[in-house]
Amino acid sequence: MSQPAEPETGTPSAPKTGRGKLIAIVVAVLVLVAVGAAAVYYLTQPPGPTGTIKVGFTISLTGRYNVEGTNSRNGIMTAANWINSHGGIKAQGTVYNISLVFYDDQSIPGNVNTLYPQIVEQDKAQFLLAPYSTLLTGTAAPIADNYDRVMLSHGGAADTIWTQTTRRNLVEVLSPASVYLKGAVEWIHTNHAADKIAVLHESDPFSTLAADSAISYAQSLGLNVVYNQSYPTGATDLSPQLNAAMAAGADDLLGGGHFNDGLLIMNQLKTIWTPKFVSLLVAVTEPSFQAQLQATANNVTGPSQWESAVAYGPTLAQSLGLPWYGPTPTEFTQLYGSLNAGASPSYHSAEAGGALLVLAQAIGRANSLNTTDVRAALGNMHIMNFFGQFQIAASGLQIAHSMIVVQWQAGALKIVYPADVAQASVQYPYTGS
Amino acid sequence: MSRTLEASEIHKYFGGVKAVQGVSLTLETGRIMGLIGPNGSGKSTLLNVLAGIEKPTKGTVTVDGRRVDGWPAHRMVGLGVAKTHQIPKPFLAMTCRENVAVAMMYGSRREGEPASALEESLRILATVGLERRADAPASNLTVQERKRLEFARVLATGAGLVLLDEIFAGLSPDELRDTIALFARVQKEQGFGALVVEHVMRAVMTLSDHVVVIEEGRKIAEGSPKEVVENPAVIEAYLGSEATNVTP
Amino acid sequence: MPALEVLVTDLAFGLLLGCVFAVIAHGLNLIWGVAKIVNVAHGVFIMLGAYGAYFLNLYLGINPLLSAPVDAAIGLAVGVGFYFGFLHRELRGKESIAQQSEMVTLVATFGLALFISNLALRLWTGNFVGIPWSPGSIFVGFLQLPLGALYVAIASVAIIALTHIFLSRTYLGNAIRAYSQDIPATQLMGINPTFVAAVGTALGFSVTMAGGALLSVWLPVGINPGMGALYAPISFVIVVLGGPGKMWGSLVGGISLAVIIDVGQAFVGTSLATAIAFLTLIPILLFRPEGILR
Amino acid sequence: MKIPKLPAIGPTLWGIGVFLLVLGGLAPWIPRFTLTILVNLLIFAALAYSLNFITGLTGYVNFGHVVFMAVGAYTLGYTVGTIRLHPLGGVALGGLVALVLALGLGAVTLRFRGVYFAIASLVTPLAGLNIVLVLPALGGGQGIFLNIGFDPLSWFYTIWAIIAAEVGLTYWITHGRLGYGIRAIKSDEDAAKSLGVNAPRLKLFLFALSGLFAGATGGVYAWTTSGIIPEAAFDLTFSLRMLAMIVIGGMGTLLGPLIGAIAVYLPSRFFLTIFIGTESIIIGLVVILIALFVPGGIVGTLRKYVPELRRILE
Repeated sequence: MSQPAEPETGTPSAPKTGRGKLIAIVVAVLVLVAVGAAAVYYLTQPPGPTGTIKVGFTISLTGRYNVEGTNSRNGIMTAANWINSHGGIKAQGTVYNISLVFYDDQSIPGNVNTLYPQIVEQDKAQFLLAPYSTLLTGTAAPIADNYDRVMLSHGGAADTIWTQTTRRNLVEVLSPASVYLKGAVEWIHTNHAADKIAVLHESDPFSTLAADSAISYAQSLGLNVVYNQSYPTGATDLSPQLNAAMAAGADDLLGGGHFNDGLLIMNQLKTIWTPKFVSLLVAVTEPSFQAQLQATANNVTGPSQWESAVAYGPTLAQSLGLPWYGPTPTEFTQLYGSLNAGASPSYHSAEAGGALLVLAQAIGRANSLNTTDVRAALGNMHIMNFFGQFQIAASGLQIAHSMIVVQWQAGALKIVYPADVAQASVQYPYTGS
Repeated sequence: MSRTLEASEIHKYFGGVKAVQGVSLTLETGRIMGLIGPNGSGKSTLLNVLAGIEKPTKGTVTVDGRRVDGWPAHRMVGLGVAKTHQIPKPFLAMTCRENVAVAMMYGSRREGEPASALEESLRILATVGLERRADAPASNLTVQERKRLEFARVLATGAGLVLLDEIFAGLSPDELRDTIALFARVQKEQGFGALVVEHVMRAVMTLSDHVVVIEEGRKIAEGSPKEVVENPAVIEAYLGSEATNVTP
Repeated sequence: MPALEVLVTDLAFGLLLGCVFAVIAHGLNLIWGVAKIVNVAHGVFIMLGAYGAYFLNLYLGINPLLSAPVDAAIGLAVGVGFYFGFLHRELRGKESIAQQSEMVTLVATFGLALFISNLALRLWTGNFVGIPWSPGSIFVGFLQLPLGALYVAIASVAIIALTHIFLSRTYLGNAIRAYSQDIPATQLMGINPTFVAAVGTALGFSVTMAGGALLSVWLPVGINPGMGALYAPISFVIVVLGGPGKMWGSLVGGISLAVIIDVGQAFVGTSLATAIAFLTLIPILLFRPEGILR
Repeated sequence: MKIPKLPAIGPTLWGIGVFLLVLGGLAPWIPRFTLTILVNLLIFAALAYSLNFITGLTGYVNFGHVVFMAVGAYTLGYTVGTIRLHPLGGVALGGLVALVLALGLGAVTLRFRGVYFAIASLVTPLAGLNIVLVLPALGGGQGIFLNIGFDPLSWFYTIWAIIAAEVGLTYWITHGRLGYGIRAIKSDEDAAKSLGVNAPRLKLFLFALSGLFAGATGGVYAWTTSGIIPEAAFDLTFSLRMLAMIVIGGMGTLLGPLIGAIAVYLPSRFFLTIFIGTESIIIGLVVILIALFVPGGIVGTLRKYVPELRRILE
């Protein structure tokens, strides 16, 4: 800082000491100001890069996916809380804490395009999580490749992202849409192979993929699919479709889409048809499914990525010869409750939290923050955490995480398939009361 | 630009209502024909058919021998047959000059250049005495000025045959005198033919070379203005039967 | 060719759906017939009616059929507010609606739709909600029909009949019909056009919100701020199909649309049937702008 | 029809031209995340200009404008996804296919009176969505995912070219002979017809233009999102946002759509973090106030209340 220039001429020279005191005061003030500014700057600046790993993402807090998006964000924050309070991440001899930076993308692809570059360039995020939903994940994926950042998908389940496009840095943590109804089809095949199947699904990408894959899988197992129909989002009346399915002689009903149309199907089944077995996407795992339908919900099954009661844990991992990392499902549920006013985590919260844990473990195993090393670590990692198994194919598609099938039995949601995590056996047939 | 328009046996029915029943007439450039008749006699409907706004139920319309019945209004204007509106319909959001310029550019003159069209419109506005209001928006005009704007616009289309729908209605005696003189002067200058649909007898009688009278959609008399006025059928149609025995 | 029994069932459900479609469109038909304007925010008021029924059920335990009259009363006030807020300036002292004011009301009501639907999203979040009320079903021959939908269908036809009686038998009703045909003539008969137009609009909004309450019976958990964008086009198609301004047009249009969707899906699948149902609007407008009814 | 010699460039056109040239010149040095914001802004402005051709100039309110955008997006999706065409080809083809759709749709719906046209337009996206669902070639319900990279600079220059063409065309039309015919139609269509204006053909020409540019812009949007699903492609909120932009900016003006796009899009950037979800509420309110009290929008009102601006601003 240059000395304040003293006006030489024109002013009557104050007594010598007076001028010296004046300069001293000015300098003192300047120094004080400088120290203050530095302190303020330092405090607001997050701790030096060595101590923090920045993970960035956009999530839908408004718009079409606001419910699932908010749950996902809460799950990620819970996982970050756990990691930071359990020794953080050790890499290259330094302990890192995770700091999250995220924005609301309003469920609009256009916003994903502007926010991820901002997260990488301006907020300097080193690792990325994908947004919620198939479409937004598909939009975000090329950005991750372009900025060479690893991106973990927790809310985009359509296989088409990995089958139709090659995204080097995009890794899928949750099970792809194509396997959602696989458990239900397997169960029907082993227990009631003679049943004829009807598929009625919403026309959005996720439900279409889940339904189409279920049909081809069922046919490959020799099951007879007698009815297959899709309906547009927001349909008011599905009774004709259910009526046609019954008329086609179907025994079981698979499909649905999201929460509201799942409820519509259940409500209209009451007066039209009582299939022997029902398995609906998404709706069944929502707590308010049973609250709304009361007895009609009994014996209805549905696929789920995760349930808080699932018996994943260090013991099961050991029996499968897999390393375990992170909280157990119950620990995650308790921590989530404490951070979110007692709410219980939906499977969207679990898949998002699980993704962050997988990332943390991969960084630890790669012992480096470099994208290629971490992506390689993810490539040859087969581990288990509270969300389930994690192992990906070369393309990044998830191949080890298995879905679980849940069923409402006498007002309670039980895990019924696969056997190694089941709490109860499948109740058959569905009686509708 | 001489034009002859021949309408033969024109019928126009709206559902049960037979507005025009078999009227024939011929318009030529340079000749002014009056069309009179009591209210609801089908004058405006006939005008709309000739101008292409309505399609005739029966009968044909030809211009210079070419069949045009059923042509839409904008194509008729292209042929030089244009009509004014009984209730003026100016383009309110545009100035008078722009109103006339539209007619210049889209009428049969096909003036392509907006700048020269605006130039020329000033001249036409002057002929109808509206040059002072050239740049005022049409919404500010009085009813009488709006009628003049209608007249200016139909002239600006460069039409050879002009169909005027009660252009002299609602004028005070001296306004009427000026407008008749103005019309006669402009007609002599530009030599267009006209079909003047009117109730104002003084205008029809002084301007028309030939007058046609229709009642309930049928032609009941035709001839020079003088002959028509004395024709008993016409008097009866207008003044009711007792009046016929009172000699004028 | 699906079995006859299946077709009959589809037709039955089509009729039930058609009635509820008719009542949600009837309010639009009234306003369109009376004030000759198109209320683009119509769908949003259906949504408000549905939420009205939801909250009445949530806090007071009233079932949707009983909350329909309450919604209707609220709708009257909303309608009067809408008239003086949006229509009065455009219609006052005019013999017919000018091309310019049609534009103004179209854009203004579009803004209103944006405003209310997003305000509702902000207040009530995007979660789908519903009314857990299902009174079981009855058997008619081999048909098992949901009682809820049946009650709603009856209520819908009743509402449409009531408005028809009101418009044709009462003094005020006739004044409204006179106003819709010839505004200057009504003035000559000493009727205050503003009052009549306001009442007509209020009636329209009242029926719309009551319709929203009845529609909620069909949506076990389908009430959400965005539902207006789905039911507005449905209402427009119904009114055009039935003929704007025709009292029984709403019923004819509603049932036609619902039958095309419900029966059509048996032949061409749901998606195509829905597309066809919406596209019928265009040929109708081309060849019979006054609707199917003579 | 003689092509009129281009009248002197008006000050507004100069202003927009300089704005675009500066942006175009700086683009390579703009950091990519700001560039993507600019790309999205220009996409919305391009959509607003395309809607301005029909709704702005003739007053025929098109609620279903998103149909052309969706057609453009799917054309790009199909050509790039299935026959490996370069995205630029997809954008151009997208515009052409949308143009053809506009001609077909317009030939029918433009014959209706304004109100019925608006209602018919409200229905077309819903029909379009359900038709795409049954077309396996377009991925049906699963949509299409494109194996293309993140390339904001080429997005920028493509949308830049589209806007430049739109602004130039809007200027040429409104200042030439067509401009007068269009203003006549907007003011009183029957009177215009009786003076020789071929209203049906002129409306169709404008509708085709608006389809062409909306289709091309839809193609660019699909290129930026590298994926299309029916619900997003036919999302009604696009049509509504475009209409809000030209209403707020100033319907039928040259500068209006750009001002409207800036006024609606940029603030929404701030609402992502604070007052989440309130910007649509405010847009709705502003549209109501403008429609009822200042129908000219920003540009129209400035011209009305500040006469000196009338020469500069259009």
